[in-house]
Amino acid sequence: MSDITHDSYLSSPKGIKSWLLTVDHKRIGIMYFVAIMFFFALAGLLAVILRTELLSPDRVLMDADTYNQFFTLHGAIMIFLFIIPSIPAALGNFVLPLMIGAKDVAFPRLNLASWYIYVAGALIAVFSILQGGVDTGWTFYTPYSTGTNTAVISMTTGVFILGFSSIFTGLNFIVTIHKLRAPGMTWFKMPLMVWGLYATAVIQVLATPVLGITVALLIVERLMGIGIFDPAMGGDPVLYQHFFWFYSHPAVYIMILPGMGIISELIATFSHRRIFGYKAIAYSSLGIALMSFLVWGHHMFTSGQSELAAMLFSFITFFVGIPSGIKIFNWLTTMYKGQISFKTPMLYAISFLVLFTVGGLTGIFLGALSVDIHLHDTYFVVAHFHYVMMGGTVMALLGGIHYWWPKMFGRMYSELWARVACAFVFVGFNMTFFTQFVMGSQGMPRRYYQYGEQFARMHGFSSIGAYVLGFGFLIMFVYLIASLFKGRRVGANPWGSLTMEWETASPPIAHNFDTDKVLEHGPYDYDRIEVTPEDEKGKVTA
Amino acid sequence: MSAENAAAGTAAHLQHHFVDSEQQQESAKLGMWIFLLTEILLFGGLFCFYAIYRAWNPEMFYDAHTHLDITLGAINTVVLITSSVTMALAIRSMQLDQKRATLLNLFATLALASVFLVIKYFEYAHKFELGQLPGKYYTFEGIAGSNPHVFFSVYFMMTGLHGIHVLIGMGVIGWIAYRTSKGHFSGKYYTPIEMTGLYWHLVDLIWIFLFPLLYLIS
Amino acid sequence: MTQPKRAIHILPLQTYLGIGSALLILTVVTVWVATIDLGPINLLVAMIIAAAKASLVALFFMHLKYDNKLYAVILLGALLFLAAFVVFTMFDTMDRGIIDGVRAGPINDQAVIYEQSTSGPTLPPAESVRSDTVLHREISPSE
Amino acid sequence: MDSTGSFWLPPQSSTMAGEVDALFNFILYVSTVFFAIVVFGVVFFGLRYRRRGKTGLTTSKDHNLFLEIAWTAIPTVLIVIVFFWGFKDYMRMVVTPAYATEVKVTGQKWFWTFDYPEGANAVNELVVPVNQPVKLLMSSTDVIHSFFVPSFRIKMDVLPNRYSMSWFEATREGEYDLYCTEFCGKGHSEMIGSVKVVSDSAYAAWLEASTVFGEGLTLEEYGEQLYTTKACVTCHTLDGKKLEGPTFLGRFGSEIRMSDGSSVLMDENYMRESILNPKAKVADGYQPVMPTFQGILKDRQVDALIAYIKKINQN
Repeated sequence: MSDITHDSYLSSPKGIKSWLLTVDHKRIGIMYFVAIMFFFALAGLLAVILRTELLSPDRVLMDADTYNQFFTLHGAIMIFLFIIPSIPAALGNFVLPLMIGAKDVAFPRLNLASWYIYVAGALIAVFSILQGGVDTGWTFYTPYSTGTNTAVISMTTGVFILGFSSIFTGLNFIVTIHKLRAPGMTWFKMPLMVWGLYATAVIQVLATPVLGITVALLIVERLMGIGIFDPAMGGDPVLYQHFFWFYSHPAVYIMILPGMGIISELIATFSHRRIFGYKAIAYSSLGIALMSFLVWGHHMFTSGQSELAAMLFSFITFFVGIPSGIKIFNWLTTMYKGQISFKTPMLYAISFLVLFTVGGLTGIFLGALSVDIHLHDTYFVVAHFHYVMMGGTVMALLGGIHYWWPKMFGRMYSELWARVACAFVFVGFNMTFFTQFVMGSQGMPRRYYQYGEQFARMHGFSSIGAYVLGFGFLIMFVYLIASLFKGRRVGANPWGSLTMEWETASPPIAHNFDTDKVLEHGPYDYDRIEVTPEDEKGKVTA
Repeated sequence: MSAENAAAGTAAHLQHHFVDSEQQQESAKLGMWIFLLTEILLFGGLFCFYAIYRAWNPEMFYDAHTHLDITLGAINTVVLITSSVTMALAIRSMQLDQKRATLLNLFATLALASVFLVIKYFEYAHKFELGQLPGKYYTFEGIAGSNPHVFFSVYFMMTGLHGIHVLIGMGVIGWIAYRTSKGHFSGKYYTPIEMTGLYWHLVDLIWIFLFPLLYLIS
Repeated sequence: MTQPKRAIHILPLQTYLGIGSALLILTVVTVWVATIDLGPINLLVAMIIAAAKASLVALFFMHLKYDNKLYAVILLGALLFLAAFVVFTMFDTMDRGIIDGVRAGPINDQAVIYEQSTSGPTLPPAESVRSDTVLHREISPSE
Repeated sequence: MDSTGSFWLPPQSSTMAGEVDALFNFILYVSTVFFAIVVFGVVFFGLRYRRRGKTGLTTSKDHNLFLEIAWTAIPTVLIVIVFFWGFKDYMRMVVTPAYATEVKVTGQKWFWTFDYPEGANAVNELVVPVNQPVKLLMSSTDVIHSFFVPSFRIKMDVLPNRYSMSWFEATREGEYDLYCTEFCGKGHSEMIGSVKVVSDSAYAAWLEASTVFGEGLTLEEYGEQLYTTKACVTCHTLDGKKLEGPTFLGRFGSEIRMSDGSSVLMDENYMRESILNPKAKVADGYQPVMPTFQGILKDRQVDALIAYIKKINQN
């Protein structure tokens, strides 16, 4: 890190204190990035331990209680501490002001407050491990969560505080996108990543307060026994599920929409072509954001809710799937007549296209009422949401990390090792989770510590897949860290992209741009403007 | 810095990343309105509770609400509405650069808010004494219908959360009054007061809906 | 300092006092209306009056009338999503018994704390209220 | 894996299983087609338009009304079909035939109990006649469980203090797994029962045998039978090993320390009270998780169990 140009944001104010009290969105983005990668590694390790336990039908290395605590922690840490803040808070914080030509987000101090609230929430949530862990599953369903004597209080307090961090990030982004766009950048000249972050921020702001009130009521119920969700006291556990899923289904769109934003950028840049159907993709993002609030009941088809509600939720659930399908086809057509280069970010974008399509289509199985009766709460659901969350959001996140890595640190990682890691991740992922589709439809229930003999072979295969996947991430960790010290230096625009963040130095100066940015060209005008990636300086025109 | 800013000399309050103070004020207002949206949805969860439990046991809700003191509720509504008026006047007087009038109005709002809380305290004390409490602490007899403690769970949750927001509001108004006395605000820069006003009006808005729903059931 | 492009909206004193008195009058009206028993529409009337008071506060005190329309959209959006949440949840809670009546309500609608003594509820020992007390009373098979 | 099961789905053993599988396979084929389109598109475009040498200006075609309408309309039509098909089958799964035999199912922490109209009851094993609809009236005594029989394609949560409904009509005799699919704590993965589908005559015989309480057996032999059929075995051992509950061996007739410090002589009425109201006196070092058998065990059955435990301690 030593010889980076001296006035980049990484080195201009020196010292730990300047990092801890920074209001520079780039530094806050980097701090978020380090934290979420740590929690991703922690929860990923838990996943590998869980898969090891499931290698054989009965006890391998832990008993039922420890297993229950491990899968609860795996779920809670992955969702609340990794995947929800990952793209909006880490990459989004870094990239959003750069992409719209602003000097910083609208409320820099609120941004720093959001970071410290995240750290406080994370500490309290992780503190529950020391108290013996939580064994209720990340959904904290009552009356089990109010009856069990594990550390539900500290985990739910952590989640309550993390909700505010999510709300403040969302609020900050909405105001930034409304008010701080460079002159000339109308709503339809913004990059689609900004549309993705906007739709995500709308959901974060609308849905997270309901999670806050739900978790607060759960805490009050556990501490003072006022019986809101307790059936013995006139309450109703299904009502808790309504409150919980009213937040948690929009939350899955908080996870996927920023991922889709990244994929629009990657496909356009690496196909070196105008994005196909810009307005369709932008409106799909907003359409998903708004409709996602009306479908939460499809998590509760077998929970004893009324048949009328089940029918309604199933009907609307199908229409939420349409905008995602439109986006997939638009990305596909963007590659038509493009000049496609298969650098690592594009490899992750393509694996997103393939894996998210599988995830989305299996959602149709779970949306159909009669088939969901059979498939609900089985490994089919586990495979579905891993295909959508890991195959979708994490692939997009990895694509985004590799795409903006030169911009964030001014250095390029080794392309060979990156492709090797991508191969391991892709193969390991499919080995692990495609088998779980088959197990699920064969009737293997979810959250089982011990299982029947007939699933032993498939569980074994899935666990080996998990090791391959874990190995892929190890390689990635190594070469990314190595690139910080030994990576090749890069200029402002290594990939030859037209969005605004590539017009400032990498790593960017403290206040982003030297002059007040004005929009000269659209984000995807590859048909009008000549721009060449760095590694093609010497090549002859095709 | 844009030329226009440099020429006019940046006002003390303008943050570097805004083009001019008008953009900064509009951004602050938009941010505040979005925050109010999250508050509405936070209370919305409790309103949803109220709606569902009232639909499940309507007679009990009617019978239980007769044990609430409507006059105290009405007085509280009047107190909160007047505090909303004084808050609006405080903003208006700062727009006209009248520091003294602003301070006067702010203190009036604080006084009314504390009157509201005192009345609330009496209502709560009365209920604690009678045993009309949520959940297993409920020991009051004489309410027909099933599970009367559910009404008091809803009552205490809604008025409790609202009371907490009144307390937070009083803290913020006190902080704003302190800064006004320090002369941080003027006719050109009064955004913090306006934001506090918006928050306070929302707290009043929520009570405007709480009062008929809890006190005037029939 | 440059004057913001749009003139700051300073309302005359009378407007504030007028709106304030209108709100007080409406409060008196809503209390008075509640004393008359109009049956189901009583709730509706109370909500209309409350909505009227709320819109007065929002339009004048919170300057929605004179400000960027976006803020009004945000307020209405919040109420819209809240309404969607309540309505869809009530699609479930109100209609559980449409196919089979026995599912409409809880088995034992009297909460456990009232079962202890015939003279009415006594403060129960803490753990007997735990959710895993025996709840299902014997249903004769013919029911 | 006989004829009706497939790579994806377990064998079909109920009337509804056929329809559910038909819709499952329809969605599977449609999804495979769409998946193929995406993969083919990616591979073909990737190879055909791969970057050769320097990048230049590319096409400015960025929308095509026909294409965009097509890939919106076609999926919409397909999902509407899938919705109505799913909803039709769902209604048939939810509306119970009038003449179904009704079995009351109770889920509690970590085993199932079944109460038949004729007064027979069983634990963890639901015996039903073949080709006859069986209605399940379900409720739980503690947390939410979920009644799932993969071969019948039925699943319904079992809620505390509320009834939930499900029904099936078994089409083939045999024994099928019954799982709990809503997380309910430590023994969630052990809460496995079985549904035994038998011929009408065998069902009538079983019903007869189970409503008669151990005729022709000595009290101790009947107690031994109950020790397994009523699932005491899952928590209490006979060889001194400590499980969820205390072992039966060597404790009868001696003073036992209770969790609240008092000590009680382990005799007949302590055992009777612990069976019917287990939380009254909890042995030291154990959790008060034992559900009550009030209404599940008849008096004669309680006597039989006590007699059996005494016999275990004598020799």
